[in-house]
Amino acid sequence: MQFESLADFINMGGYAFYVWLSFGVTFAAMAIIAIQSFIKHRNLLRQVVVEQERKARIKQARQQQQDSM
Amino acid sequence: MSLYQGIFKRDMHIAFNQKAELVQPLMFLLMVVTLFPLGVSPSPDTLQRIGPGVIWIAAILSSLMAMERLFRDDFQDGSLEQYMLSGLALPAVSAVKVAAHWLVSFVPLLLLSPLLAMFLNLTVDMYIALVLTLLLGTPLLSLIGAIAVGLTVGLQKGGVLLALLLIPVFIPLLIFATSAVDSAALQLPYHAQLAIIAAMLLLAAALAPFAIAYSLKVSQN
Amino acid sequence: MLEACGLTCSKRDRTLFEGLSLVVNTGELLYLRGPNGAGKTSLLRILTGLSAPESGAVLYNGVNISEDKTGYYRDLFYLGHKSGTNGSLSALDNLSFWLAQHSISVQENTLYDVLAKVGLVGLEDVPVRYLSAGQQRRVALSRLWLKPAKVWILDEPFTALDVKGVHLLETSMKEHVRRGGLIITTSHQTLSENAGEHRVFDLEYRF
Amino acid sequence: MWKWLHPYAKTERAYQLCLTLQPWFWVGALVCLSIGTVWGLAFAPQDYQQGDSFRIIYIHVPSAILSMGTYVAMAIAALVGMVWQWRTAYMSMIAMAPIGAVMTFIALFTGAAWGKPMWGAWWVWDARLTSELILLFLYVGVIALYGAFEDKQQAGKAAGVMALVGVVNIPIIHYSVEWWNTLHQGATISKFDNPSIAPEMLWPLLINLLGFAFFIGAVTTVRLRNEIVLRELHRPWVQALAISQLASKQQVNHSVKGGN
Repeated sequence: MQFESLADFINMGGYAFYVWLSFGVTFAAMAIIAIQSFIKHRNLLRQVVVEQERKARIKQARQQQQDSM
Repeated sequence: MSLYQGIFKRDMHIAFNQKAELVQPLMFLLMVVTLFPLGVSPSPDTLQRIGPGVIWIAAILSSLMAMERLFRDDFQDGSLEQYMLSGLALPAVSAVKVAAHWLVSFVPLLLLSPLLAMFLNLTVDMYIALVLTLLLGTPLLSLIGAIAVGLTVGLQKGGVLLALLLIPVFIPLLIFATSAVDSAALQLPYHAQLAIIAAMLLLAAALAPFAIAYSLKVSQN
Repeated sequence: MLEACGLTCSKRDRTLFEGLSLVVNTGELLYLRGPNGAGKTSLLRILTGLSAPESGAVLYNGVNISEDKTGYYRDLFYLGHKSGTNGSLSALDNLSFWLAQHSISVQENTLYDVLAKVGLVGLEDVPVRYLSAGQQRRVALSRLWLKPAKVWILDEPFTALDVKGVHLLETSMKEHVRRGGLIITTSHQTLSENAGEHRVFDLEYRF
Repeated sequence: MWKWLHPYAKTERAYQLCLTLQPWFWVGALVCLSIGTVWGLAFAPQDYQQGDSFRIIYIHVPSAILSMGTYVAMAIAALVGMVWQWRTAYMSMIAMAPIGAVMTFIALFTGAAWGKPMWGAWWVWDARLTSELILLFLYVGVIALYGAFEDKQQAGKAAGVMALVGVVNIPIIHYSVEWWNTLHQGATISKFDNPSIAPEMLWPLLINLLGFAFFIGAVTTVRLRNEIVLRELHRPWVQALAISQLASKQQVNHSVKGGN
């Protein structure tokens, strides 16, 4: 351990703002892109189901049209 | 061979039928250059210092405007389809079209350059260097630009996108070209910069026609 | 003989057709039918080799067209939605450039004759953009009589044509088929009997 | 016959491959990044010149290296797609682009935050920062071009061409910018190249480099799966997958509610 105390560690030899800002922004950016990818995945799967239901509706409508003819 | 001459002639003919489209980018160039003395400083020393950069930046920006014309009409009226179905080698066709486009849009720029040099108080040495870099550099702009034009020709809003794609790619050319003129201002040799630009031009001349042909094919899909 | 084997094409991530196969023999007119968005144009463009199918192949006389492009293109005439004529050039210039592009040498008199045939007398040297839509279409169609192509692929050739133009095109299609030519065409109006016998191929709209 | 089935088999297989690789990538990223970061922040010795501000190196250098590396990987994927007509290659190329752009952003941001205490300015036209900025422009171009096309297959091919043009340009840009920088260099001292770095300083750097690489791999697998699902929206296997995955999630929700 390079630092004597926790306060020392947080202070980062006077560079606390820059060091913690860098690490904070870095991990925030990484978290955002990761979470965004997962959310997109879930939305896509939902979209697949919605599309399928839409297709079923169209098929049904066509069937009815044919029956009535 | 005469076949490619025919393509060249046709493109020149069409270009001269649409003179406004040739003149407008040049006027744009002139106006951008005019903005700098007004916006930065009219002092001759400052203008001489920023001059090479200003002319090159304005040339790149105006080339982006002129570039759109390259394949747009042929794409929209279906001539490009007929090119592809004619059995001609598409890379050769694209190279000829780029050459014709360079002649009608950049040679006038070279003719305009003495005026720009006067506006920005460039010395004769600087002007010679500027013309040399423009001679070697603008074909490079056309060749690389044509790849991106080929990719964006089918898009409705290709204009800004074209600039986004091309400006980062043109940065090395800007750096070497302006530094050649700067060296000339200091009476230093600038063969190295010219040689690098020439090398980039050769590389582009060898590869770009194939990339242009490929990107046109992608746009047809 | 033009053959399509197992063509699959999807546009905008919708499958237009999948595993589509068809054979068109010489001396045959294939009339491609289908609702808007069914993929008629996409199919025609794949058959010309302009766009690549996602899977499958197109064979001309048993040879894959991507392997022998020049051979296929010598025999092919394609007319798409776009006429392929530059607006600032005259009909004459457009045609003679097109002929040079396709390495066909034709006497200048022939050009005048063909333009007269499609009803463009006196408009030969007017820039094409001053012509009406139907007249522009006629300029594009006049190539049919200039290139001795065996295979005609025509995408909506009747658009903007008047009754006379339709009649002219239909009779020449019949004539071409009679001489052993091969035609694939799409159209929203049904072909009349002037076009002669034809086979109908229906392309369904898929979801 | 087989040739036509080939591409579909491939995307489905690629999807499965992503699924198997993904947990390993996530675990690797988590482990390496925690070890490397804690080691770098708390245990690595102080730089005698720059004090503790140099600890930013542990994220700046890996992200800078990998931002370039990701772009090169994209170009390789584009080339593979072009030569072998591999649709999955284009998809993985475009899956990598956003994470590469994020890496470039991180390199730029940390570079600026490091520059402030060292140079007294947030932004200095230093050779490495300038190259990174141009690299970010290249990423933006590829992503924007991909987004401009409606037909994603065409989009992939077009973006691939641009990625290749960019990758030919990267060395030229890099060289030109360095050269330009030496010409115009004022009083700035390049703080970024440290010719000799002590091993106890280097180890955490390498571990973090590995961690970032794992992270890029992990995000790429997720995004590649997204890309595959998006393109194969109508394939039966995707539909079956969507139903089974959403159903299992709903079941979990139900049981949680039931427990309450």
